[in-house]
Amino acid sequence: MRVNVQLFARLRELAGGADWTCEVPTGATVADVWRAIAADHPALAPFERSVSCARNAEFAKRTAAVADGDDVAFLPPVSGGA
Amino acid sequence: MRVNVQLFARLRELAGGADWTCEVPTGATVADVWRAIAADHPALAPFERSVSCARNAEFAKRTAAVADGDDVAFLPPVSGGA
Amino acid sequence: LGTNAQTYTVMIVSPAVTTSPLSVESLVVALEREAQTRGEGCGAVCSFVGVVRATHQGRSVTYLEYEAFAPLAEKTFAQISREAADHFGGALVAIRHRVGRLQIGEASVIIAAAAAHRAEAFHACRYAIERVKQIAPVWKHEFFVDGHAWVEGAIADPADDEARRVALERACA
Amino acid sequence: LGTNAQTYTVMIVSPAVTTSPLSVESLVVALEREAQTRGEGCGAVCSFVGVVRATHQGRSVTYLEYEAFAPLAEKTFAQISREAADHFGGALVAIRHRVGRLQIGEASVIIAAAAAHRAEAFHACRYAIERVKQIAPVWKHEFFVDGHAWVEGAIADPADDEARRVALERACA
Repeated sequence: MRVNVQLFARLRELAGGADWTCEVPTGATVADVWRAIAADHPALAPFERSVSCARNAEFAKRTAAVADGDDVAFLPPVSGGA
Repeated sequence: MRVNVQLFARLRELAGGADWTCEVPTGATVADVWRAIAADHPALAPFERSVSCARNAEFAKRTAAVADGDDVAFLPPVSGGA
Repeated sequence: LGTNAQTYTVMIVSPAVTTSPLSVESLVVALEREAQTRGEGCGAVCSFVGVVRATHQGRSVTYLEYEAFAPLAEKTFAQISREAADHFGGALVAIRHRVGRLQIGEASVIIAAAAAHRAEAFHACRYAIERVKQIAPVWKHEFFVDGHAWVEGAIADPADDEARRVALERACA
Repeated sequence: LGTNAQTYTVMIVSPAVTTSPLSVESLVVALEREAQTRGEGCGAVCSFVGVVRATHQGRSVTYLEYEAFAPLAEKTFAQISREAADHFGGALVAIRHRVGRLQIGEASVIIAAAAAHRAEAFHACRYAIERVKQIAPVWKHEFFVDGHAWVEGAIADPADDEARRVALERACA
């Protein structure tokens, strides 16, 4: 199945774009989507441990299942509010 | 000598006016001015222990000396700021 | 730090005691501008607005009147600003109090505190409102449907170190 | 208390994430009006303004850009407002964050917290800014004369109870 991937801030810059699509097998999780996008863009790999995740504009755990057509977002550490 | 006395809020209401003058002897203190104005307006007497004092628009102790023509103000407990 | 001179510059933007409606925006903007004239400027502004409530101790308030000893109130606000600067890293504090008749929902007092960092801004602002309640020569007169009453709170004594300690404790806890 | 519905009413006055300059006055007025529709209204409004500083860790900043994941940021601000209401007596909290390019001295974030009493208003406001820094999906991009850098702070996890405990501790101390 195919999911939409959104990258923000430094992740977006490292990948060279905000919006991507990934092919993942049925039953894939948010973590599987991360591995797919990081395989396409190895510069993202250092964020493996610090990335936060969202599914359809809600925060999601890495273990959350994704469905065909979902929007999955990866967020580097945040720095708003100042 | 003669000093000007200013009363505020409930003290002003109890005395029936804001601005008064008092005759006090040379060497008088703020406390002496209070006793003079309270003698003229006995309704002020209950504020004996709770009144704050100012001389020429600066906070003053009761023991502060006053001079001819000074402005002496008596302030009931305050309630600004809310 | 030259805090006194800076506080004065803020003070002259508008009178500290006024019968006109209070604007938190203009006070915050004035403080920010003032802070910019210092080295690196402020990073945080905390402000407080006291609003006239519809009830007091269960009684329904129709409106309020505030009275102030204006020249002494202005000096008292300046002293409170200096105290806040001393305690909280040179924080810049401005205080405005409205007098005259106020309706429910109107602002009676506004305070803005600018500092390099947010903790100092919050603490300086809270400290200032606690001190205003303790020592500012301002009186609240409440009008009810069936009567009126002066509110009498603290005995104002700017030299009372214990009151100052209580204000600091509330600001930082 | 129906806090969620009330927070929502405040939220629709203006977008939570915007490229337009932020106004603390309009947020405070909106909160005060909203509070009036509740029983006795609020007696205290505390607000916070985060201001772009001219230097960061000794380097001179030319300007900043903020980026946000806007739909998630709006939900996150609503969650923070609910948390603050739960902790601080139903306090009403509104949060706005600016995005895009900001100059030195401009406001990047404003928060207003209305409550019956001032302690709750101060605590709710401070709690909210701490939580914004912890979990809001917003990023700061600093531009210097000789380069630029993304600022990376907290790993955003709204379900992290330890982070929430730290925010509460800072709000109340």
